[in-house]
Amino acid sequence: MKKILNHPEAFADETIEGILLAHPHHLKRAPGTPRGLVRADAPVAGQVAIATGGGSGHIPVFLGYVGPGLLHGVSIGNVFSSPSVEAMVAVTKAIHAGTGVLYLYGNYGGDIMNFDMSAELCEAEGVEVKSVRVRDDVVSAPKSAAEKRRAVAGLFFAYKIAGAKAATGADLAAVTATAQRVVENTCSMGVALSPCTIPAVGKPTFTIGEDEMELGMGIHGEAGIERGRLKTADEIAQVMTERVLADLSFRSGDQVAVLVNGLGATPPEELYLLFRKAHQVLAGHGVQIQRVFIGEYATSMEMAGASISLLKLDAELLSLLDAPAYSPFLPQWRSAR
Amino acid sequence: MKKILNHPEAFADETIEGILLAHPHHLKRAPGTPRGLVRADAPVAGQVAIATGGGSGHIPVFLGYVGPGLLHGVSIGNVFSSPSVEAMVAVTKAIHAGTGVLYLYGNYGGDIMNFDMSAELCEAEGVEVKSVRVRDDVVSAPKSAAEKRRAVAGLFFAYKIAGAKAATGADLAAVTATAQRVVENTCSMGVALSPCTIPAVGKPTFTIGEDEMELGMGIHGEAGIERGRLKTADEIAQVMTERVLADLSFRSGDQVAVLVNGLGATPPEELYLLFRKAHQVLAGHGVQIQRVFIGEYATSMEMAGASISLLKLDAELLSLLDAPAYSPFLPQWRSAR
Amino acid sequence: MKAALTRDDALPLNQKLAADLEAANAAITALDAEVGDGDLGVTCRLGMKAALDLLPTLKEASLGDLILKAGLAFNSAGASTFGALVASAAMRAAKYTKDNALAAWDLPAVIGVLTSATQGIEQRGKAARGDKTLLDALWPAIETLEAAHKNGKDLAGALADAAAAAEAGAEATRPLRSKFGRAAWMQDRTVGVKDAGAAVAAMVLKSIAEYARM
Amino acid sequence: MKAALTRDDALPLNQKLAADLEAANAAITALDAEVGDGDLGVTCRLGMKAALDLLPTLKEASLGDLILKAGLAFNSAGASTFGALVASAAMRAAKYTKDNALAAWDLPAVIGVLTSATQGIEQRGKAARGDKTLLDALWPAIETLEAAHKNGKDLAGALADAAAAAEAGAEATRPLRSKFGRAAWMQDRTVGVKDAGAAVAAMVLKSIAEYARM
Ligand SMILES: Nc1ncnc2c1ncn2[C@@H]1O[C@H](COP(=O)(O)OP(=O)(O)O)[C@@H](O)[C@H]1O
Ligand SMILES: Nc1ncnc2c1ncn2[C@@H]1O[C@H](COP(=O)(O)OP(=O)(O)O)[C@@H](O)[C@H]1O
Ligand SMILES: [Mg+2]
Ligand SMILES: [Mg+2]
Ligand SMILES: [Mg+2]
Ligand SMILES: [Mg+2]
Repeated sequence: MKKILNHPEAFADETIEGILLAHPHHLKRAPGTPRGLVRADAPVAGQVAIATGGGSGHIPVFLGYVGPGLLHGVSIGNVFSSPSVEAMVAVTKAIHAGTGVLYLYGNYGGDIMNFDMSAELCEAEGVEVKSVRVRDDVVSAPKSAAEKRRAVAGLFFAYKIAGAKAATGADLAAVTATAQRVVENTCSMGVALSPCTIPAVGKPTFTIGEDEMELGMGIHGEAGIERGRLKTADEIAQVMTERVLADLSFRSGDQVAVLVNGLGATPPEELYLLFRKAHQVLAGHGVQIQRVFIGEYATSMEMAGASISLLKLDAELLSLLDAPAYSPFLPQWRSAR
Repeated sequence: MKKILNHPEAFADETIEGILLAHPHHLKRAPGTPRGLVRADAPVAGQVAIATGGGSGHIPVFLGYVGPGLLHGVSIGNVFSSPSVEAMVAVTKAIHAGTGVLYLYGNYGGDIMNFDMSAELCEAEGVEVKSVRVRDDVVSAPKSAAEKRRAVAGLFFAYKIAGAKAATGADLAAVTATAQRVVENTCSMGVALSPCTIPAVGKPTFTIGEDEMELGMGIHGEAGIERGRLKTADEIAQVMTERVLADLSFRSGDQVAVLVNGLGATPPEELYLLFRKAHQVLAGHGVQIQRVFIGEYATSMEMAGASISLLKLDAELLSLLDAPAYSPFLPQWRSAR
Repeated sequence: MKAALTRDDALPLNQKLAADLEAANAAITALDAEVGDGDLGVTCRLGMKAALDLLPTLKEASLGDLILKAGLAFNSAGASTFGALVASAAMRAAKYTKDNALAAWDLPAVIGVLTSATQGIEQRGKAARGDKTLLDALWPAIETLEAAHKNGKDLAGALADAAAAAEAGAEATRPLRSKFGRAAWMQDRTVGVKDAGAAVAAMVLKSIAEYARM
Repeated sequence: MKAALTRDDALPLNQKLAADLEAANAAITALDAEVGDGDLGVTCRLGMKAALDLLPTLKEASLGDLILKAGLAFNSAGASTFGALVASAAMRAAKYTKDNALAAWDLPAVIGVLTSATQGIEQRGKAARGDKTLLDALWPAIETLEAAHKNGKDLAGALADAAAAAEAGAEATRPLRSKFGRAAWMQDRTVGVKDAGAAVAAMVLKSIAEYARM
């Protein structure tokens, strides 16, 4: 796969430069690191601050979720690699408004280890830190080992809702609990049709036949977990929706928000084909679709593929999901009338 | 390139079905055709109605630009093919509020011929129709033959601003004149790195070597116009920006809106690399960037590539660009503070 | 061997035409992809299918109405540049047929119908002969029909000559530079490439000529 | 042939290590790509470059500080699972060196340092031997160093044995099922594949052993 690049190893830094030139009223650097971005108005007085972080190559994940009504800061690693502890510490200090910091990020080994080191360092300096790890990929581990699951596009729900909760002025315990409730009620399943290339590596992350697909893709360029024959849009959507429904143990009458996410190269048209079938499947189970998000909410550069995520809603989650928020990296949304 | 599909020839219709299931409060069908969508509140009293149309496979172009503060209706063709006259006529009737209709669309032969037929039929029934064709691709014809140029991502500026003008209650002549002013002040240049596949054809629209790129891509899966060696992000952005600047005959102090558009498979990160260099080039010319739009505003399914568009601003165009608008298919934007 | 085409020929003729174009589908797509967008094969498939679906439902229609409605159906399902030109041609062919109250197309009628249709294409698309479009297949075919008629040929013979002339005309588009349609943007890269629309026009004439000989 | 490693060895040893890992870059990437994400080669390249850039600036630093700062620099530039483990290992190696006021690492010191470092990795990553990680290369290496020390081998000889044991340990990860890191998601597909981190750990020990023999 060809790329529009300068020096492969400057990819992350030059991307950040471009972003700061494009959105100077929206983001600024965290003092002391080239790899941390925070809201232009950080620290935001009276709000618990939420930090995330992760590798480059997933926009709008991770930095695209920083903004009013969303998160407060982000540390940025190389493509698909964890950010450094230094960046995490710098971001934590730049956003902390005295009311504690929530680390809300994807359940990936490198990120966990580095965020844990950062939390130890920041707590030693008197910053209260809590951590919530998003782990929505149903295929990546059985429900009995849900704490091993990885994060995919379900990050969107956690970011949107935790950010809205923080914006209400809730305290760290409440923001953490809300984020954790989203994690426990979010489940995703994805499919990858083609790999991507890490610029500094220069070769695709995996190979896959023209008639194959991988169920359960990761957003870090990993291959999926079950390899199979490429199926139709209807078959794929049916498998994904049924598996997610079963995992969240839905009952007829339950209310959900649906996210159909594209990994990068998959066109919006194909996402709508998947939604069309998912809608039929959900209707068949008597599950009520309250909100719909279709587009690119978590990408893997030029990978082709998609995922379907469900969030089981309650009244508070729905109202937080509908709360205003802004980031130039996200699709538009507004609540249904 | 693999696709998530059911029957290739049902692609456009099933996509529309998915869209209507996803956004029932936003869009509805124009009575009498499966291939026309209009705003849920159409016809909008007191507004000149704007219709667009074109082939499938370009979301958010064309149907993604229908919405409050944007357009009123859209007719939808098969992938990369013109909509039918029937669909155009049905849309025209569904949106006409008695104050005339503007056809605002891309300068493509099939679309022109069909929209012209539709205009003749609608005018015979007493609907006043004007047409403005967007033609922003600098590489597709010399400036002396600008009326032969094709439309690429510059459609965004025309749709956004004409839609805002119509929302002010301006009459058909004024909306038409504003749309035409946008067309005359918009110029784009693009590059394609890989082709796409029309579902019903099943083969890529062109072939291109691993070390090659095409300057001046079309958004209909056409090959570009000048083939060259794949250059760096900085080189590509420099060539594109300089060529667009020269065509619009900028002077130092001029104000612009910049759009860096991804064709589909090109990741946002790479778009920000292009913007980074474009910003340097514009600064070098003393041109002032007033607004920035980076993302997918006009796609060609899974093509890899990007374009840079400039709109030369005046006070009215800027305020119309900043006016509120909503469509779930578009990235978020808001005016700078 | 047919001396004239009547409304009873509409369905079998279009069935043969659809089959012949389908057999050439990949070739048509390839030609259009070379300097266009590769959709012409799909257009022909969808357009012909729509016409074939419609024709059996038009039990009472006149010859003029059959061509009109089939042409419009073609463009509804296969809307595109080519579809719009087919529809425009059909509208003019129908008008000629009605204005002259024709119940069948003998050779002189075929000449009149094809001339009107081609003028309709010119008017809609604003191109002229030599601009590397389907007109470069159609005008030589019309001239050949006229000459064959003067030389006393029958309908099938005249159509066979016309098909050959159309094919020669399509071939002769190779050295030309495209001035209309998507191909116009490709400028010098169109030189050496056969125009896709002209190629399809020649195939259509060949198919009709073969039908007339049956 | 070196009897101990001192602060003067830090730069040349890391230069050799960087060169050896760079030579194996494609192989490392390929291993990590098989059941992971293919970034381990980049991590090693960026991490080693940062360490090499830093070391010459640390003119006054103690041996303990050198390993600490090089390890943190590695993870700053090559932040990742592997980077965090390297940093954690370096922190513990530095602590052992400082707690024991070591100015040089002779064979017993190397054993102590490597044991502390490996415990640091265990603590950070929560994995145990047999979980198909770099621990499966490190623990056999430590046991081999201890045995070699008992048998009276010198530093270079002991390290050579340890490197061989690490490589055998890395090879022996093949039949195992991954339980940690990205590979854990791949479950049965990891069976038959060599763990990338263990392979790198074995390379590192081989490089150090060769350096000690020089
Ligand atoms: N303005 C025009 N006038 C006449 N024929 C045209 C014109 N533009 C294109 N054509 C013909 O149409 C053919 C392409 O048809 P089609 O593939 O439907 O076009 P597109 O894909 O550009 O909509 C060309 O090969 C040419 O013969
Ligand atoms: N929890 C863990 N404890 C110890 N070692 C681990 C752990 N997780 C992964 N590893 C080691 O790290 C290697 C992968 O490193 P790296 O490529 O940096 O990981 P990632 O890409 O998943 O962040 C694995 O091959 C394994 O040896
Ligand atoms: Mg990694
Ligand atoms: Mg076309
Ligand atoms: Mg075409
Ligand atoms: Mg890895």
